[in-house]
Amino acid sequence: MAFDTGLAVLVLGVAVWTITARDTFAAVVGFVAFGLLLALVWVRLAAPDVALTEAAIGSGVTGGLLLGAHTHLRRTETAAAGELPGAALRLAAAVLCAMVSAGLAAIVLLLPEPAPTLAPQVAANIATTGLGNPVTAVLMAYRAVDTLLETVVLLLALLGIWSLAPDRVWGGFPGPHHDADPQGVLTFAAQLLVPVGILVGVHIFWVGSVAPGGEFQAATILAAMWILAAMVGLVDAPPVSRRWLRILLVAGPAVFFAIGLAGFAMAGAFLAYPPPYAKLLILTIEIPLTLSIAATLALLVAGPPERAPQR
Amino acid sequence: MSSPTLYGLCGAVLVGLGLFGLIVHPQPLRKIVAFNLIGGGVFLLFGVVARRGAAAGFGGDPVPQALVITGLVVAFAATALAVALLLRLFHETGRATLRSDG
Amino acid sequence: MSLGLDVLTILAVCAGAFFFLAGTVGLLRFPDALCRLHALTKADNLGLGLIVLGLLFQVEGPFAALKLISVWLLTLLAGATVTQLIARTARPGGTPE
Amino acid sequence: MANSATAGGFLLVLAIVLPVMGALLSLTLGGRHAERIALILMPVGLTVAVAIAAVVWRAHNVLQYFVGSWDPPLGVAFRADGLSAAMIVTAALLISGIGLFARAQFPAQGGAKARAPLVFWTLLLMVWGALNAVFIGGDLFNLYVALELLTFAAVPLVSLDGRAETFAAALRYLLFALLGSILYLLGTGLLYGAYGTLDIALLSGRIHAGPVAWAAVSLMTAGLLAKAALYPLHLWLPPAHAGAPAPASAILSGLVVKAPFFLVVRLWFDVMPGLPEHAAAQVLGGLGAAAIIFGSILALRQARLKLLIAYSTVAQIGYLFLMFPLAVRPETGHPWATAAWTGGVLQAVSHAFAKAAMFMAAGLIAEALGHDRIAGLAGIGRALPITVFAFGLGGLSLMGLPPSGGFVAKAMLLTAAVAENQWWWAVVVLAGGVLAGGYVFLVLARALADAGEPLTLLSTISRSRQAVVVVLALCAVLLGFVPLRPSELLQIGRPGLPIAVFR
Amino acid sequence: MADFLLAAAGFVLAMVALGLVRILRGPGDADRIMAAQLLGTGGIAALLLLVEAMSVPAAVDVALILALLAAFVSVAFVKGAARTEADGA
Repeated sequence: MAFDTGLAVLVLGVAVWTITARDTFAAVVGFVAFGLLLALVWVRLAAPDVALTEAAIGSGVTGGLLLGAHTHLRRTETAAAGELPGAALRLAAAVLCAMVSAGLAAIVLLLPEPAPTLAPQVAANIATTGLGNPVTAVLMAYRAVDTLLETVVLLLALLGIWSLAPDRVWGGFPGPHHDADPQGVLTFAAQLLVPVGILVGVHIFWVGSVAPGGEFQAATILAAMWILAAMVGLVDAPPVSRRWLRILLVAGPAVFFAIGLAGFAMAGAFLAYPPPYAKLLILTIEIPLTLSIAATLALLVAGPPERAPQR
Repeated sequence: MSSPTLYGLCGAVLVGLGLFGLIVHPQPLRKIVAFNLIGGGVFLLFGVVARRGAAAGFGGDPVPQALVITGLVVAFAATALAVALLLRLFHETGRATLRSDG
Repeated sequence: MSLGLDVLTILAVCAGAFFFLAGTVGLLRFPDALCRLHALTKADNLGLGLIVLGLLFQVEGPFAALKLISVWLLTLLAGATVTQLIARTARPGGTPE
Repeated sequence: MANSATAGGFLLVLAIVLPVMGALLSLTLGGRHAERIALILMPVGLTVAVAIAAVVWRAHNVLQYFVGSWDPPLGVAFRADGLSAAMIVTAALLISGIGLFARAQFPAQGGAKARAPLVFWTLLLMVWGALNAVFIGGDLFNLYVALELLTFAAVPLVSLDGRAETFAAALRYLLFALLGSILYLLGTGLLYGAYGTLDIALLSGRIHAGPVAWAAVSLMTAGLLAKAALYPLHLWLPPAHAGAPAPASAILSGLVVKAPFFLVVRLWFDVMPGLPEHAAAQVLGGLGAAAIIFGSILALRQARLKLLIAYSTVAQIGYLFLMFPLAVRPETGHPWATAAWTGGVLQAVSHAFAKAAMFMAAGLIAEALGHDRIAGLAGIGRALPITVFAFGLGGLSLMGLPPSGGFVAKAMLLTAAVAENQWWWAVVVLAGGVLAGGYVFLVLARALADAGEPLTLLSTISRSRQAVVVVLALCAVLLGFVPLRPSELLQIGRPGLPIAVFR
Repeated sequence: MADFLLAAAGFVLAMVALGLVRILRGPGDADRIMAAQLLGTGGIAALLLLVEAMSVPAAVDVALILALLAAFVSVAFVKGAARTEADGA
């Protein structure tokens, strides 16, 4: 209990810092720290799957993305800081937000006891999915349609980012080009990290069906490793017009849709798996899905095309 | 008070803090960070709901936990799109604010 | 037997925690960034290393042990990378901004 | 709940899967194929939409499908009631119309010019799939994913032209929309924490008035209002809708803002039937009234045609929310409440057609003139008579003049307001109509004025594109011939009629 | 044993928190990066202790990912700083 209190206070302290810090860089550093602490909280809340996701996406890749953005925007800082709204408005906002927090806190205390739960139903049906990890069962079987639409959301965000490219570089290479420095410390670090990261990613994917882990966490790690290699110039993003790239991006959701529609014939409903083959089918979806999500996440960070396709 | 409740209160405060940042900060990047903070608070409340629903040998109700994973990925996609828009706006105009001229 | 292992764990973890304490004290007391950097990197890498060592007495199987050691090595790598940068930017009079 | 495969239930799956798979395919194959895929899917999707409406109508009951055969609360249900059917058909008709109109603007091209067509056609299909997912979603979290799908499909449409000011508009839109989604999600979490299900049908049976339910619904409503741009959360809408290319504006103003409104209706009438109190509904109505007055006045003061139309959207969204104080009544199936219900939904549908037609007419005018300054419209009435005629037809709906869907909708809201002794809403409806008349005539008077010298048009506007605009405007007019009484279709699945799910 | 490990985790976190207060106020970016560095190492240490204390061995993977992504973020830091220097020159 004392530990939880301390952790909660620390989380709030870092959050206050993130909001009130004078300069943006400090706020971004605060946010990375915030994500790390949240991962600890998730372990305390007995949600290791979420802790993995939070560590990978919430803190890691989002942190990298925000840091990159800040690097570009650094010079606009002083100009924008002058536009802070007046004290009266800030006070009004503070009062409003305090009321929201107070209301939510009251609701937390009012939640019914014993808490309603679907855990018994998840447990009762998990055998038919062939999976050992209940969270994966929810994501890939009971609520598979959410997961399917979510992977489409990711692709859509990527298309949205690509759509921001000026016409003259459309179809070109995303993001700036990074020159490789073969003797550099960073290159060395990346060469060490990337293989380890890929191993970890494969491990997280593989244990996902029985233990905490799964395609989203694994995909994020793979994406982070690719971004790392790109940052130090070991690899470059392919032009976004490449057909193989498009196929790689779409393959996961497409296989998901295909097996989902096959469910009409095999098990009588969209996204239903016939029990003897459930695990096999889910794995068949997960492998291309992991690769597609990894590619999508990496390109989401890389940004819109910036360099024309012919070079 | 139990530990889940404690984290629930923490989540409640996070939502308010993030909301404050989203309203008050003029720089879009700070707004994006604040949005992620609200997200953290909301997901934490889901986590508390999950933890309270521990049953059937699970440490928490797997359904809200799965929802949080979906939510985290969607929040990341949103952040990436917002950052890309912001950078494009900056490259096009040299400004990074939402204050319009008209 | 497990009692002996527990004692080893407690000793190593306590030593690790002490290094974190030392690092923090260093941070609070040293005047400039380079000294703080020195205090910090030594202390927290050693601290984490000792804690990992302590936990190694508790884990079952070589795979779990391998994971623990990898965590430490990865942290060392991250630390080394960042230290490079800070040492460069935190030269006397060379604070960015 | 043994068998979940209801007769015709697979249609609901198709309504989502077909457009989304089409979008994935066009993303893979690239710009040259994107247009073709969209054009092929339009009649198919329209058929599916009509089939859904027919099945719902024939069975006079809710059409339901359990995805993966997992029964709620563990699984996710799709459900279509009369309201869903009406909205699905509206979306299919409008998407098809907008698609036909957009062929000339976003032709299939290769090379550097391929960007806008690929993005437009892919997003058109995505918007369609997302809208259908919103209209048939039976699970609150699934609806959250659908809403995000819609947001991510809508935002890039704003900045499709790549002009600097549209990036700012798109970013502001995105930030509002994200705040809206996260508040909605928060409410969802609280409801799950209190009742252990996210399924709307199950939730409506378990929910009871209390602080948790109230907090959840307030948060979700607030979030959805930010997405629906109800006054005073409308700031993002005018620059976003006015800055987008004309077909995109038509999608955004005609369809996309209707999705959050639809969810507010779901929330208030289906998730917690009988729970909303009169006072809360009065607040929503008050915001709607403020939107009508302020939106219309601001529209009158605009110098650019597209901004005028965008501000008129702000005003017309206000009418939608007048249905809450009039249709929320303690006793279910009250005749005046059902009239207000029909009026509100009809307003959503007829505004969709009218506004899409008006935005596309404005797009044609801007294409011909090279600008959309209202002061410089003189002579366009002679140069593009069909387009200006279509604009005027759309205007009828906004003003609420017969014959138009807007007239029937506003007449029903008006009657309900008078009959329920809430005359103040009637005053607002009438005042809004007068103001709308003001801004529509402002434009028409300029357009029909004599230019003095013959206009030189920058480009010729094809007859077929003008025809599409007229047809959409005529749809809004034709809705004026629906009988002036509560619609039977829209009552399917509503309280008052039994919600026995057929299987 | 579990109580001891939990207490140790709490102690490490407390040290980290103390260090943070000093560092976050520091004048330059270097101090902030150090803050993140300290928090990263300390957080991972606390997490490892926590995992053992709560006996959820699967959560060691969380520490593994944190360490991996910490290294990733570090490189992003360094690249970003290099880029800013180049811009400024």
